[in-house]
Parts: sequence; C-alpha cells; structure tokens
Amino acid sequence: MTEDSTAAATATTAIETEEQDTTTTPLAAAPSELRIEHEQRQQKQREEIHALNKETLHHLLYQMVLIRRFEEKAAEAYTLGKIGGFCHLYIGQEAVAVGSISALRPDDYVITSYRDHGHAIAKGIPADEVMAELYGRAGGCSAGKGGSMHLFDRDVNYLGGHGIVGGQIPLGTGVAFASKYQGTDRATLCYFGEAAVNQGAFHESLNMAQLWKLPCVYICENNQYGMGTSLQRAMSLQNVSEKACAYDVASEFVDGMDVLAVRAATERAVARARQESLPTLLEIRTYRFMGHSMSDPGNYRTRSEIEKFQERDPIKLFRENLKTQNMLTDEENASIEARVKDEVERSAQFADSSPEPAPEELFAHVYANPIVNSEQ
Amino acid sequence: MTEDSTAAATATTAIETEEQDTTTTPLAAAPSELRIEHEQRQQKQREEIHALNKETLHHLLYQMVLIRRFEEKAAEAYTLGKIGGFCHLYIGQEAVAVGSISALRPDDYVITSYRDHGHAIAKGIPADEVMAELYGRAGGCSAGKGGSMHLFDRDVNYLGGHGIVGGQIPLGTGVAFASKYQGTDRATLCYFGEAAVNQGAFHESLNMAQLWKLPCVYICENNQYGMGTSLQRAMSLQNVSEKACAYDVASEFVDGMDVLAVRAATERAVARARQESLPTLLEIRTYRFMGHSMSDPGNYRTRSEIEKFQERDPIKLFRENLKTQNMLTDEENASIEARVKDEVERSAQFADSSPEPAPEELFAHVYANPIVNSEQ
Amino acid sequence: MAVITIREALNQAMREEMRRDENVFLMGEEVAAYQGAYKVSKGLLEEFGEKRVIDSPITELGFAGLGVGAAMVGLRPVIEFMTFNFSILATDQIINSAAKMLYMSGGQYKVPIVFRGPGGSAYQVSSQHSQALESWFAHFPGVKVVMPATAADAKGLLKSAIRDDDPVIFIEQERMYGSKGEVPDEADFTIPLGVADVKREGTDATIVARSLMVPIALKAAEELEQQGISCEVVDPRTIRPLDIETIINSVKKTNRVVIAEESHPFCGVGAEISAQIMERAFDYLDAPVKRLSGVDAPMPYARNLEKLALPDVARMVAAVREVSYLD
Amino acid sequence: MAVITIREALNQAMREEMRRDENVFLMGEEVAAYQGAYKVSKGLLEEFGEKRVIDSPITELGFAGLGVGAAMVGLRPVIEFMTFNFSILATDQIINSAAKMLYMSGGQYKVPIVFRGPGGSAYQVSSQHSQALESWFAHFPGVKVVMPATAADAKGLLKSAIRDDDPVIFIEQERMYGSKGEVPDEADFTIPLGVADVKREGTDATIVARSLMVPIALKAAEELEQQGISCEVVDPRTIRPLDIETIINSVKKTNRVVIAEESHPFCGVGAEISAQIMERAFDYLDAPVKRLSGVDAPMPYARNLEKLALPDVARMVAAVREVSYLD
Ligand SMILES: Cc1ncc(C[n+]2csc(CCOP(=O)(O)OP(=O)(O)O)c2C)c(N)n1
Ligand SMILES: Cc1ncc(C[n+]2csc(CCOP(=O)(O)OP(=O)(O)O)c2C)c(N)n1
Ligand SMILES: [Mg+2]
Ligand SMILES: [Mg+2]
Repeated sequence: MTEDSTAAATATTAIETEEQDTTTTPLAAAPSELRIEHEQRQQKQREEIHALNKETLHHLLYQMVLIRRFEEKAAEAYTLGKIGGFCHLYIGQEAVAVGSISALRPDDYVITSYRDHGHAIAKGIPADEVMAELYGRAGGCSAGKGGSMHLFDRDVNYLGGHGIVGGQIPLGTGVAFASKYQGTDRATLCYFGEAAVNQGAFHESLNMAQLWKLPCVYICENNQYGMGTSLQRAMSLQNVSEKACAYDVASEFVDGMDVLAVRAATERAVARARQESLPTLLEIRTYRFMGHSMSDPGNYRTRSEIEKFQERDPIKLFRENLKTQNMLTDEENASIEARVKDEVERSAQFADSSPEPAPEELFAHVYANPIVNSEQ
Repeated sequence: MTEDSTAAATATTAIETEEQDTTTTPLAAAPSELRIEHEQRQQKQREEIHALNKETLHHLLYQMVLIRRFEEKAAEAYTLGKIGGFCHLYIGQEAVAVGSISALRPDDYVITSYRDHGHAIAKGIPADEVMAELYGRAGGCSAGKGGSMHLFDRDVNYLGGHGIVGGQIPLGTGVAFASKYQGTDRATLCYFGEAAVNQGAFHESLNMAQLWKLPCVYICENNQYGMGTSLQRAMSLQNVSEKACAYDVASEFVDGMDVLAVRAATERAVARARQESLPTLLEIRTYRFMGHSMSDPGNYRTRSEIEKFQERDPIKLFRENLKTQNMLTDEENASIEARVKDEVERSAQFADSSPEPAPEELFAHVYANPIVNSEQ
Repeated sequence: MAVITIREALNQAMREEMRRDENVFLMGEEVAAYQGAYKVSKGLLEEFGEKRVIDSPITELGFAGLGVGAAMVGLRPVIEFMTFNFSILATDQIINSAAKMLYMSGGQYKVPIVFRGPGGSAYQVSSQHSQALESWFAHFPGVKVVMPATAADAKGLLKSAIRDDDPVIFIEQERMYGSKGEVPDEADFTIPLGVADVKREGTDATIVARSLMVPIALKAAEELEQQGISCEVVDPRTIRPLDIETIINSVKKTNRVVIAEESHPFCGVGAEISAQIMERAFDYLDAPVKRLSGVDAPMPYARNLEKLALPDVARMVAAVREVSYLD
Repeated sequence: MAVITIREALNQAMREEMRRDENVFLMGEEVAAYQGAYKVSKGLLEEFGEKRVIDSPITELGFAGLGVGAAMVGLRPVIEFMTFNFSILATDQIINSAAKMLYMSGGQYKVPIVFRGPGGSAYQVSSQHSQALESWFAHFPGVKVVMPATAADAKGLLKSAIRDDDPVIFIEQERMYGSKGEVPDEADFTIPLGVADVKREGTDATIVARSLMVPIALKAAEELEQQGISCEVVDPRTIRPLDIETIINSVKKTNRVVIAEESHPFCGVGAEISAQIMERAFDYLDAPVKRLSGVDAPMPYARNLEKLALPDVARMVAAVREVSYLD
C-alpha cells in the first residue's frame, strides 16, 4: 500500500451506497480529477468543521490526544515491566475510534478486538481504570483479570476487548440482534482489522446481519497489515468495502486519518441502523505507526513507508485543520495537551497504587450462579 | 425460488466472466429478449450436440439413467431396511455430476458432500461397490465403514463423501494446492450445496484459492433448498455466482438441467485450472426431486413447484434433445435402459451377497502406522 | 403424572420458559418452519412467531456467536445444534467467548445461554455424525454441561438451564427422543443443575451411567438382580458441575464401580469420575473402578460394527461381574 | 552433542525433513517472511522458498482443511498454529476430516499431516490465549498427540511426527522455546512416537509430568531428594498413543504417584492416566494417585493470579509429600 492510493482514496472519501452495483470505490483517477476532488474535499471539510461547535471539535481533539499520550505512557510502563503479556498499541488509528464513537449515543454499544485501548477511552472508560487494567490491578476496568486485550465496562456499554481474530464479529452481530429484539433503536459498532475479514466469522456474520436486518455497523479498520503480513499477501480482493456486495450490504470506504470523515460516515451508518435497522460495512483506511504489539520489531515495513503515513498523522491533520479554520488557538491547544498530560499522569499513579487482585479473585466469576455440590 | 426466475436464468445460461465487474447475471430481461436468447440457446445446443460424437452423447445419457435407476433401487432397499442411516438422493441433479465429470480426465479429482452417489458413479466407482457400501458390506467402496455419506475410491481419484456441511471445501482447495505443488495439471472439482455457501469454510477457501492461484473448480449445486430452508430464507444475496466478486474469482451461472451446458461450463473452468492454474466458481442451478434425505417428508415445497421443475427433468430434456437432433433412436434408448436395469439389479445382488465387515474391522484403519506400546 | 416422551418434555420446557420470559428465544437450523430436524421444537413457531423462533443459515460459528452476543446484553438464547457434531464448528464461540466472558470481564458480562441438541450416536450415521462431546465441553470452567436420561429430567433440567445465568451445554440423545416417562404435573417443576440422581438403589456395586447408558444400566441391573447382585445406578445428570458426593456415597456403600459411557474413553468423563473416586474413596474400593466406554475408534457405518462399538447390556453385566470378582 | 534451544531443535527437525522429502511443506500465519511469530521457522523461507514455506491468511479452519486435503493426495504438510488457542477454530477439520479420513474411507486415504505450535500458558496473555488443549485432541482416535519437554525430544519427535502417516498434533510450550539441552549429533536422530521417557530415576514416588511440568518436576525431585524422598519422573512425551507400560512399571516400583499438568483437571490427560493406573496397578498403589493441575478457572491476566493458577515446585513437593503420607 503506497501513499498514492491512500491519497486517491482520501480524495474520494465516503461514497455512500445502498445498492450492490454501486459499492465500488474508484481505484484510479486522473491527476486533474484528483485535484478537483481534493478541492471539493477541502470545501467539505470546511463545511463539516463549521457544522460542529467548538466544544465538540475540541473534544474530538482532546480524545485523540488523550489516547495517544495514554499509549505512549503505557509503552513506557511496558518496557519497565509494569505491564505484561500482549499489548497492541493504537497509535496512528485514533481518528477511527474517536470519530466513529463520537457519532454514538451513550446507550449504543461498542465491541472490538484486542487492539482496544482507543475505543475503550473514546467510549468513556476512565483512563485510570484502563491503565490499572493494563497493570493487572484490582482497580482495572476488568478487575485485573482481562488485561490489555480484554477491556470491558458495562457502565458505558463497552463490550470488550476480544483476542481471537474475528471472534467479536458474531458477538457484535448478536448485540445488534438483541437491540432489535428488544425494540430499541440502539446501534452497535463492531470493529475488526482487515486481516479478520479473511475469517469465516466475518462472512457468516454479514450474511446474518443483512438477512435479518440487524442494526450493526461493521467497521473494518484497515491498517493494511495483519501482524507482518500486508493486505496484498493475505487477501485476493483487497477492497474490503467491495466485499459487502456478496451480502447485499451497504458499504463505504472512508479515510481513517480524517476524524470528521469517520464521524460523518459513521453518522450515516448509525442512521441506517437506527431508522432502517440495516447493517453497514465501513472500510476505514488507516495505518498503525507502531509495531503489531510491543514485542514486534516491525521489520516488514520500511522506515519511509511509515514516515509517509505519519505525514498524515490524524492528530496533526486535525489540529492543523482546526487552526486553519480558526477553530483552535495555540492556547487552547496547549491547554488540551496540559489536561491530557495531567490525566495520563494520574492514570499511571492510580494504576501504580491500585492493589493486586486478592488471591480469592482467582476463583471468582467463573460462574454467575452458585454451583451446587462443588468444591470450589 | 419460483420457476420464473429459473426460466430467465436458464435462458441466459453460462455467462463467462473473468472480471469482477462483469460477474453479474442479468436478473430480469424483457420477454422479447428472452425469446431471442432462447433461440440462441437452441442453436447453441444444436451445435454442442453435433460437436460431440454419438458415443459420448450416449454415454452421458447412460450415466444419468444409471444414477437415476440406481437411486430408485437404493430408495427401495432403504424402505426394506437394507440401507440405514442418512441417505440423500441425487434424483433431479444428475446432469450436474454427469456433465461436469465428463469434462475431466481420469487423473483429475472429485470431492463432494454427503449427497454423493451421483458423483461416485459418474467418476467411475462401479455401481456394485457403491450399492454394497450403502448396504454396509465388506465389498463396499469404503469397506462398509463409510456408508452413503462417505463413498471413497482411490482408484478413480474420488475423495469422498463428506458429512459436515462445507467441510469438503477446504479439503478440495488442498487437493488443488497439491496438484499445483506437484507440478501436474490435474484439476479438482469440489462440489457443495448452496446452503454450504453460508459457512465460513467457503469464504476462507475462495480467498486462498485466488490468492494462491489454485486449480480448483468450485461447483455450487444450487438446488434451492438446504433441507427445508429455501435459499431466500438463508442467504441475503442469493446469486451465488456473484459472490465470486468478493474474492476476484471467475464465475459462471449454469443451467443444471442441461447436461451439455454443465459440461461446456466445466470445460471452460477446467481449462482455466489446467492452463492458468486459476479457480472458478460455477453456480449450477438445479433441483432435487426427492426429499432432503430418505426421512424427509418434504412438506416445505408445494407439489406444483416440484412438478414445474420435473418438466425440466434433465434426463427427459436430454433424451428429447438427442432425439430431435437425430442422435438417439428408440432402440438405442431402450438398449441403454436395459443395460442400466441389468447393472442396477446386479449391484443389488452383489450388495446382498457381500458379507458384513469382519468384527476386527472395527479396529482396523484407525491409524495407518502401527501403534507402539498400545493395547489395540 | 403425565407420561410423555423426552421429545415432548423438551418441547414443554422450552414452551413454558418462553411463555414465562420473553427474553428467551430459540435459534437454529430448521427449528422454526420445519419444527426441528427431530421435531423437538414442534409448534413453537406457531405459538411464538418468527421473532422468537428463528431458522438460521448453516453457520454454526456465526449463530453460536450471535447467541453469545445477545446473551451479553440481556437476552436468554436457546441455540439448537441440529446435532452436537456440528457444534465443533462453533467451539471457538462456546469456549473462547461464552465460557470466559464473565471471568475476563471481571464479573461484568454474564452469558445466560443454552446450547442444545442431540449428541452421541444415532443409527448408522457413521464417523462424523456419531460423536459424544461431553468431555470436550466439560473440560472448560465457565460452562455447565447437562445430559438428561429421562423425560422428567429432560424437562426439569432444561427449564433450569434456561433460567441459569451461565452458558449451559445441554446434550440430548437422538436414540432417546421417543423414550417415555412420567413427568410431574406441577406448574413449575424444575430440577437443579449439579444434582445427581440415584436411578436405582442397590448394595453390591455401583453403575455410574449417563444419557443413553442409563436405560442400559437399569436393564443390566435387573439381570444382575437375577444373578443375586444388587446394583445401584447413579446418573450424574449434570456433568459439570459434577455431583461427586452422591457418587462417592454410593461407592462407600457398594465398594465396587463400573462407569458406563457412550463416548470414547480417552480423557472422557469416565476417566474424570474414576480419578475422583480414587482421590476421594480409595480406601472404600474393593476393586479398581472399571470403565465401559464406546470403543476407541471412529464410529463405523456397518450395522454389525456399530453394535460392537457401543456398550450393551451383556457387556455391562460382564463388567459388574468383573469388578465383583465373579468370573 | 550440541547444546541448543527447543526453538532451534524444532527448526532443525523441520529443515532436515524438508531436505529429505520434498513433499514436506510448512504453512501458517507469519511462518515465512516473519520467520514465525516465535521464530521457530527462522531461515526456512530463505532455504526452501515461497513454494514450501507459506504465509497464510488468518483462516485457521481453511488452511487446516487445505492441509488435510493436500495430505490426502501425497503431500506431508506441517501446519503451524500461531498458538494452539487458535486451533479451536480448526477443530472441525482436525477431528471430522483428518482423524476420521482413513477409517471412513475403509483404509484408502491416509492423512500424513502435522499440526504444530505452542500450547498452554505464556506470560500474562489472559483467558483466551493460555489454553492447554491436549486432552481435547487426545480424546479422539485417529490422531496422535505429542508434547516434547526437551530439545532432544523436540527434535526427535518432530522428525518422527513428520514421517508418520497419521495426523499428529504436536504441542510445544511457548515458555520453553528458549530452554537449552543436548541433542544427539547423528545425522538421522529420531525418537519413536508412543514411547515414554524416564527423565529421572527414583524409588519412593513417581511424578508423571509432561511439557512445562517436566522441568518443574525435576526441580521438585531435587528438593525432595534433600528431604530424603527419591522421585522418579516419567515424561510420556506422546499423549496418544500413551505409553502406559512405562508409567505402570514406575508405579509398581514406587507405589505412589503424582500427575502434574498445566491444563485444567476436568477430563484432562491426568484423569486418564489416573484411571488407567487404577485399572492396571490398583494393587500396587499405597496411596491414591494425586493430580496437580492448572486451576479450574480461566486464566486471569494479573501476574499474581496467573502464578497461583499453575502448579509450581512448592506445590509439587507438597503433593509428593502428601501421597507419601508425610505431612
Ligand atoms: C484466530 C486467531 N489467529 C491468530 C491470532 C494471532 N494474531 C493476533 S492479531 C493478528 C493480526 C490481525 O490483524 P488485523 O485483523 O488486520 O488487525 P490489526 O492487528 O491490524 O489491528 C494475529 C495473526 C489470533 N489472535 N487469533
Ligand atoms: C455443519 C453442519 N450443519 C448441519 C448439518 C445438517 N445438514 C445436512 S445437509 C443440510 C442441508 C445442506 O444444504 P445444501 O448445502 O444446500 O446441500 P443439499 O443438501 O441441498 O445438497 C444440513 C443442514 C450438517 N451435516 N453439517
Ligand atoms: Mg490490520
Ligand atoms: Mg441445497
């Protein structure tokens, strides 16, 4: 994946489609078309920004920065041995979780994979509890039993944090099924990486979702790698959004470095879920700036490839955009950074001072109902 | 599925496609177009028939009749308690196995589901051995251990007979992988029902097949029902051949009641496998005239629906076609029927007189290599 | 008390629980319009409609996972596997999602779901369709595993399973769907999970039998009675949690045990029970515990071989005589 | 003899067998360009090329089945699961296709395939990534199950597994990849499947240990030696077929047994071994066989809880003292 195609994709972002015949994303465009589209996009961004109030815009920036700094801290703690196991950073992908979750109501649901810090924070789990979970402490959002890959918080309708690639896709489908069954108009955002699309679970879920008209938004965070394997080496047809055609599901291709584009596409998909009880597949093209997990040296990508994508760092892009549009002053920016710094520091302190889970916790919560006639 | 859509589909049979953009099958056509296409099809059939010699044509008819009469006999034996377990008849679908396997060389491979009598006979397992297998006798093609669902014969490159819906799809993919690895140009035909398409195994296999360019022909025998569930109630997008687009795989839609159309489409797919080492997905529209298995009363279909499809009985159609084209006399037809009758009778006698497997067979073939330090 | 088949008992259990709690729904292949491949769900579509009785595509992994997701947010799904052989495709969602969700969420998300359907052998359906998987599921903490052997147990246990807040694997036996038995008429008859049942009292030897082995054990006990040997037949009914106390009490009385099971022996439930008896009642044993299992080979199709593959009355009688040092 | 790690030993085994037989190929996630998630396949792509060392999509059911199909027609696939936790998605192809193919085809289609990768716990990878599945696979006739604990065993057994004509489940342990040991230099060193190894001789008690438990058992035996208790440590190495003779011979000598395992206890390999010891050596036992297993709960993430979840030297010492009636 080169920056070229991403740029092209960016320029033509968010083609909304309902019919399978029109689900294709233009893959190539002449330079002049590109320029025109680019200008249209600029214009659209201006409109998008001005459609939102400053508070909302600052909140989006704040959330992205919080996730970024939180993970930088977590990476540090990992190297100090305070965090163990697998730890998959989200750095570079923040616009996806923040933009999409900003389109939700609090009673909507979110479910994702092991790369779940960003979604957890965006959905409202306090940074303290997320950090304590990474530290394996009693104050963690999963009581120290889940760890980085299994963040959960019932209070904010955050359904995890799942470690089997693709495993959360049927689960999210079931959550949406329940919303419909219960007669609510709650939407479910179900996230997964592009490599998870190769799992049978994806295919089985999309078929059920369209067959039964379930209000689920399937969000493929296409960061172009599944561990060390590029999209091209794992998938015969690489345009994930086009795969929706096989199930007659609506789909969009979205620039994942543009938080407002993500938000707008998610709003459309959520409306489709709420009003028509229909699923959508969003392919959100993004990039992870770090290794697959803390233990991945990442030799399968060139320095220059990474740098190219870092030029489109979603935080940098959004911040510049806000400044250009006179929606962010340097002072406001500094105050956001300061607030975040403080919050992250506090989360590490909270985690550090939170006790280890009590030994009895080993046997707690194996079952919800008491066991008759059993030793434990 | 009403006859209407089938008729339309029939008229536009065998649209060969390589590009995903053009994999669609016209779903609707104006009546005049239909007539023109029908005439074109008639013309094509004439050409197809005259391109083959009489011997070949008679052999196709003979095989279809043999499968039909064989199964009628098996059904009788089942009601007499000579055959047990699940027994899935192929009656109505004969043109699919016979037409497609007639496009193969003997060293090509065939693998299918539990509905496997037709493919077994078409690939060349002697009817005697198939019947003995249904009877659970030592002379059966799987030594009486597999039964109706698990026919196997290494001598004719017949790889079973598999009972888990969709399970044979990765297996067939692996057989094709091996042919390519071994540097041969052998093709693999891998059959499955349309309901198996909903299994993840289908999706995972097609992706691998196109990614690695495997010489596998995936044949979906779309008989429009998976047990009592019609295609419409199980699949959000019902045109199976279109699903190939999600994997960038070539596909065709084929009239499964027309043995020569099946043969021609398979020839194209097999050529693609042999010469280009590429997979193809064939959706072959057909219909089963009997219940799902011997124990299915089949109340989910109307008598009139079944009768409509019986009007296009593949044996009847082909026989009439041959007669119209002066390629079959009444005497020749009678002699085929007589030969078949004799063969089927003999197979039942063979099965009846074949002994039950010896008790030691219970423990034979659990392992290929002897077990050290084990009781058995 | 009404005399009904196990099939009817299961049907009543689902019907009553669906009436009682609108969060209960049934999903699986052919459960609705077809009324169930084995007619266990007969009439449910008619009474509860398409919203609550749902025919699924052949997508075991997908619909098992869908059920788990729905259970996380308040529904109580009953997921039917047409047979448990096909649940093998869904084990990831059962073991990695359902069994671990409560634990790894630190107690936040319970998964009240029932996976049910026939397990074990049927009649000549060969290797892929004759598997007894109870030890597989029971290996994992986080699920419960139930195997009824009578109509009353089927009804009472299925009702409890549906009300239970944990994932329950409920394994029926196709050969037994037609077996009749008395079922209490009480409006709200249930049987708690985790409680074994002494199906026959006796003093000389204990047969621990589950599912299809229970009627065979009872017949063997009758024959043995003629031979002057008094057998106690204990049916654990729930495999996990296992009511080992009831088994141990019987062993302390009889001092001799045969464990009968349809499944393969290796790492089976019989092995677990045998090991636990050794751990808890070693000094009470007058003979080593004997297992009588399905053979250690895939199930063959041929009728004669299939018969040889499963424990029967004659072999059970012989096993009890063996632990009684009588032959 | 060279001293190498288990990782290197496995790598050598694959390399040698791939040189020896061009039908052997390796497929799995990240096995080629990345050299293996745990670097077990380091250098193989370079030597054998893309044809024989193949990175697969994340499609466990699919590529496991692909391997079985390829094995049916003459290839000898080595399929790597990045960890065995993910093999749960592929169990249908392992159990329904690989294990039963030879049998249900009446002896016609053998399936010479190895499924390998790390199993059991790693370090703080929580519930879904810490599962020991040996009892699952070993339950089924038709597969063989191997679990090496030393570099020599890893090499010798993997070579035998690749040459074997049956499906072999070869379970490594991530925590042990770096363990070093002597490996014979002979050009064609192999160890037959189905033969246990007495890792330490002793007279007072037997510890039956596999995989990760072997080094812990050896340390416990050293400690117990100080306390005047002489332990024999028996490593079955192959779970199926199980070399029960060697275990029984040890039991006949020591009369006391502890079975140590990382897996959950219920229906585990320990239960099977315990039941078989009872069946075959009841009269030799001076105390009931004791199992020391991973706890009956999913694996928690927190470091302190994870430590509590697994058997360790102290608990093993205590278990041996318990069966010796010493405390
Ligand atoms: C079923 C399964 N197979 C393999 C793994 C190991 N694994 C964890 S993440 C990963 C890559 C997933 O890539 P993708 O879906 O693109 O998500 P990303 O990590 O890029 O966010 C792999 C192979 C797993 N956890 N589960
Ligand atoms: C995994 C699995 N689920 C369910 C079944 C039970 N079953 C056998 S055949 C069948 C219907 C399959 O329909 P289709 O794929 O269209 O093939 P057809 O029978 O029409 O030839 C079902 C549900 C099975 N054998 N395997
Ligand atoms: Mg990715
Ligand atoms: Mg069908």
